[in-house]
Amino acid sequence: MGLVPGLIKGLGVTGGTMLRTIFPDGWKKPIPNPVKGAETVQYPHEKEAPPARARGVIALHEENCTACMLCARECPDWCIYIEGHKEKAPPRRAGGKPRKVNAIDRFDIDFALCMFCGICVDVCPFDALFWSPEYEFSEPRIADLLHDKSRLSEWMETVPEFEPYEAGSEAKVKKVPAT
Amino acid sequence: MPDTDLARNELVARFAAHLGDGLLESHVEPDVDVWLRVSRESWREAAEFAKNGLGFAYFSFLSGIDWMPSPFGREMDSQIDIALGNDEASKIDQTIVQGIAGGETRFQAFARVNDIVNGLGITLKVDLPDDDLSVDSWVPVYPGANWHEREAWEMYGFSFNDHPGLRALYLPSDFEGHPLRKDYPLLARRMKPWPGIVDVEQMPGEDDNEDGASSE
Amino acid sequence: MSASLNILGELSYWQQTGIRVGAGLAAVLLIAGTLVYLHLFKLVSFMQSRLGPMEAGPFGSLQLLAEVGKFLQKEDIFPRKADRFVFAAAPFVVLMSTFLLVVVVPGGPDAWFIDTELGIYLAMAVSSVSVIGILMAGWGSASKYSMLGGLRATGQLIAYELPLILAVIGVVIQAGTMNMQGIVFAQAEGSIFGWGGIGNPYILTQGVAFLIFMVAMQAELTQAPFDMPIAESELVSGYMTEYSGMRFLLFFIGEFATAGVFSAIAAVLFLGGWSVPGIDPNDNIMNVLGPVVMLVKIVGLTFVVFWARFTFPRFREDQLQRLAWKVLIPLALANIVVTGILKVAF
Amino acid sequence: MERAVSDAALSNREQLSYIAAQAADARVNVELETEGMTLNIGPQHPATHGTLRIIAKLDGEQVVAVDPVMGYMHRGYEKLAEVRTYPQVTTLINRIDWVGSFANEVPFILTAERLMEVEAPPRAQWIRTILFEMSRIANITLFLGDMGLQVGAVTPAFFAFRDREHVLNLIESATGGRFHPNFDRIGGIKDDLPAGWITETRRVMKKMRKYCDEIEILVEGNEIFQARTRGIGVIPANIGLSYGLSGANIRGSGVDWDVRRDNPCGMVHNETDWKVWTHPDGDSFARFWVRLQETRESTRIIDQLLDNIPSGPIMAKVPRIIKVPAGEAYVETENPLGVMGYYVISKGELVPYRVKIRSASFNNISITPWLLKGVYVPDIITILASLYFILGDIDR
Repeated sequence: MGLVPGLIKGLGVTGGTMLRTIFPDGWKKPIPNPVKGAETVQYPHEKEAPPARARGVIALHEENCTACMLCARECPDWCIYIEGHKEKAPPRRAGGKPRKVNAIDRFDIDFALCMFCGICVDVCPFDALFWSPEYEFSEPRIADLLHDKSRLSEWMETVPEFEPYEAGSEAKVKKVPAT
Repeated sequence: MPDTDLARNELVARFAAHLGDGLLESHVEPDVDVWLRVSRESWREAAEFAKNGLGFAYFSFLSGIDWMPSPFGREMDSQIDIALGNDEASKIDQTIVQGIAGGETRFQAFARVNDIVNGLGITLKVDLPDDDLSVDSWVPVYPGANWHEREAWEMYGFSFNDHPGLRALYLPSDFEGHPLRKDYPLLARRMKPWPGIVDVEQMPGEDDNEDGASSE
Repeated sequence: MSASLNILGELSYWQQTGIRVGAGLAAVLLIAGTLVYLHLFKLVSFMQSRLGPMEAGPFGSLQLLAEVGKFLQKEDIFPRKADRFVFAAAPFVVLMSTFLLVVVVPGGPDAWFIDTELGIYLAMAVSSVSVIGILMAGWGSASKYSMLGGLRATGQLIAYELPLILAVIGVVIQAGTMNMQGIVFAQAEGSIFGWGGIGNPYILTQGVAFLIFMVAMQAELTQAPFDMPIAESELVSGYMTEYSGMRFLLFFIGEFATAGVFSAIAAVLFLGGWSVPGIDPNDNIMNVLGPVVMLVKIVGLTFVVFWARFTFPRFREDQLQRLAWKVLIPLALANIVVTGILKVAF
Repeated sequence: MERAVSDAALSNREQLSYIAAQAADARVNVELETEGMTLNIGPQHPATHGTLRIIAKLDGEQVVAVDPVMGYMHRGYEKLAEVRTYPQVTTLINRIDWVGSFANEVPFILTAERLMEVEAPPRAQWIRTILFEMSRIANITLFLGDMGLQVGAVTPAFFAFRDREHVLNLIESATGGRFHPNFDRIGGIKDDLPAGWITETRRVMKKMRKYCDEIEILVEGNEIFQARTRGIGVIPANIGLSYGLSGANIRGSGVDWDVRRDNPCGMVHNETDWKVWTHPDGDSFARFWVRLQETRESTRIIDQLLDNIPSGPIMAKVPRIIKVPAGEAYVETENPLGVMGYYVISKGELVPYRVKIRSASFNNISITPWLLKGVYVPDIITILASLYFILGDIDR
């Protein structure tokens, strides 16, 4: 009942994959080198770099933040906690009246609750929040997942430059403020 | 695509012819969709006519709507919306305004069936008076409605006459209350204070309270 | 096992049995260990374009040690309503049948455990002991999944016992003896139409019997095309579901040891056992070289077995039974008839 | 019965043998009265994609009645959607069918766009269609590998995960999230494609076609697989329609219906020439076969779309704070699992008033009590695997 061809071809596929894994360079150089042939990335030793836009962790550029609370309000998981105060800032023009400016005392993001949706980064009118593709910030204690203001600013260095766009796109490439 | 508003108007006409005064109201959005509101008695008859008479063989879904605005408001920026029970609760207007194809009661059941051959879909609505939230079950016509009706029974409290087995679908069998009703509180949002409240304290010695970002 | 005859002669009886038992243990566990590492850890991974265990030891070689260690320190859980004695004894019965099987396999002219005239007959009789063990496990675990798995295993093993034995009869007719050494020598000295270059490995003349033997062996091991008893997508893991700790390890070792021993028997029956075409079988060197040749042949055969295991989906048990009764058994009977006629004719 | 027996044509001998046979049957029925067994498959079980529990009453290995129990994954999205603004709801709903999750956002965004009478610019619709088809590939390739696993072959599942990784990396490099892209906005999409994305996509599409060929040989061409799936779980077209089956489940029974072609909305599938695949048999093999052809078809759709992406803006003129005008709308699209639609009722506020989520797997699984009657235990798993549901899609 045509039992043989399908089964044999099936064996051929798995056998072929095995040979391709053991001899990645084909028959020209039959040196068994499975590490190169297999798709496995041996994590602690080799690390696969995530793409530039990967949403790994949120970085805070403190100077831009004016504690307008938009991100805390728009966050679906309610995991951004901000406390600020008003203070006098040096006037822009020499001799002008000192400006009243909001400064933030506390800016915490609780990554235990955060679902990495990116609404806060989109909704921030002053470009204070950026995505960095870092993903290795797991903690033994869940309470440590609450990153405070300083920890979020540390992530700023890991924020990559915005990539140029594909041909035919009219969006302009944004700049990451130098920290 | 045939000129659908013709096709859709013709649909409504045939429904009106078949159901007589069973068809209470209808609304056609040309080239987009058609809604029909039928009386409670002719709910199953409308289904049979749609399936056998007009060739709407595909059962899409069946569910309920609760038209009373939620007494808890949106719980988003809780400075405006007030928890049920204190005096400001009355500020949220509780007037019931039905949607397309009207309606008189707070609860409505609605279902959607498709005619795959020429790509038409109709939404049928029915009013369920508060004192007797029951309607004929669609299971004899569309067996697929079985689970949808169990879900509506569980979430809204509608009961469906001669449904093979109305029992809990998602919720544990000893669950009281009907969660999708608007007056059923969403507990997740009541435990935690809302972090969006703006608490930027004023400058020391400053007493003008006009600044501070408005919460809207 | 590889000591030459005279050393064995001087030892007293209990010392001899000590050596034989030690050699038997080594033969079963070493083969199982190499098979697990080579096939289950490495072959599978390469077939699925991945590396398999690489952390424990160079190229993951000590992974098996780690697994044994893990299983030994795991708690031995007995289901509450389980029949304690039957549940506890089941893995030992399954393993016992494997050890009894290996007794029959010769490793060289003098390197054998026992050399009886019964030979393959004893092996086939003993191989059905594992069915009792599996049924004990299935019934003893007092869980629906295990019982289903156990019943399926019983039906399957009994159904595939028959083609296994009928295939062996073809070989026995051609070799003229049931003694395993006899079969090996027959293949070593035999000749195909007068040309004795590579002897007469019965895979050539008994090709049909070889195929039937391999298919029936796959079913005896409850492996992939026939792994209904351990259908992990339905019965979680069939009769082994409730086992944990050391008992599960015994089942796991049993599974691979049986695979090794069955392919050893297949090597003896069809690939000329420990004999190598070039060397004279009675030469003393074969006592050392024999086991190595056997190991190579075993690994070769199990490669095919595991290759099929990791490629094919599984039969439903009624299709499985139909294949056994309607296809394999008539084929095996036909093979016996043909061999008989040819044997008489030549 | 008596009248037929006394018919003159029956000779005396036939009458006697007939009566004897009846007596024998009666005796046998009495002896064989075995007490049935209730088997619990799930909620924690390898064959259910997530936590679906099936209570099967068995008579030996044959199923007498089946009663699926759900709700272990019920998150109550319809209630949550009533207190979330529109951008927040999109982050919520791409967790319904978490395997092809960009495809969940699209129908909701299209419903909101229809209510707001906003049209996404062509480039945005193009990219939205490409990502929609890519999430279909990511979803169905997992099924192709997993169907082999359910039927017993271990290797296809690993091929599936190996090749699916490239598609997920592509989705991540464009949207930022592998599983939850959250990339669709009302009136367009969040960002444009990074440079080099198109050439990389073409390479990956070639690799996916090679994967489909491998699966075709390894699983579909395999006689054991065919023996296990042909003629198993046959769904006639009319019963499938009345249960509301959709996607490859209904196309497997010969119904030529695909929402992408029949009533397209907001996406540009019809700019490319592609074919809707159907199979007459309606058994598990047919559903598997249809999904395999659909995956190849999706790679071809993406190749054609990549050739002529128009340049231009990716976002229409939409106010920052979105207040959808009052009204009701229902848009459905051809998601990887079947037809998914959102019936959104809005009263002109920031938050939708009521969102009815019509998910495909809910209807696809509601046919199992009818379909699994009198089936063997291993066939329960084959049929469930061929219906291909994702638990989040059932429980919402």
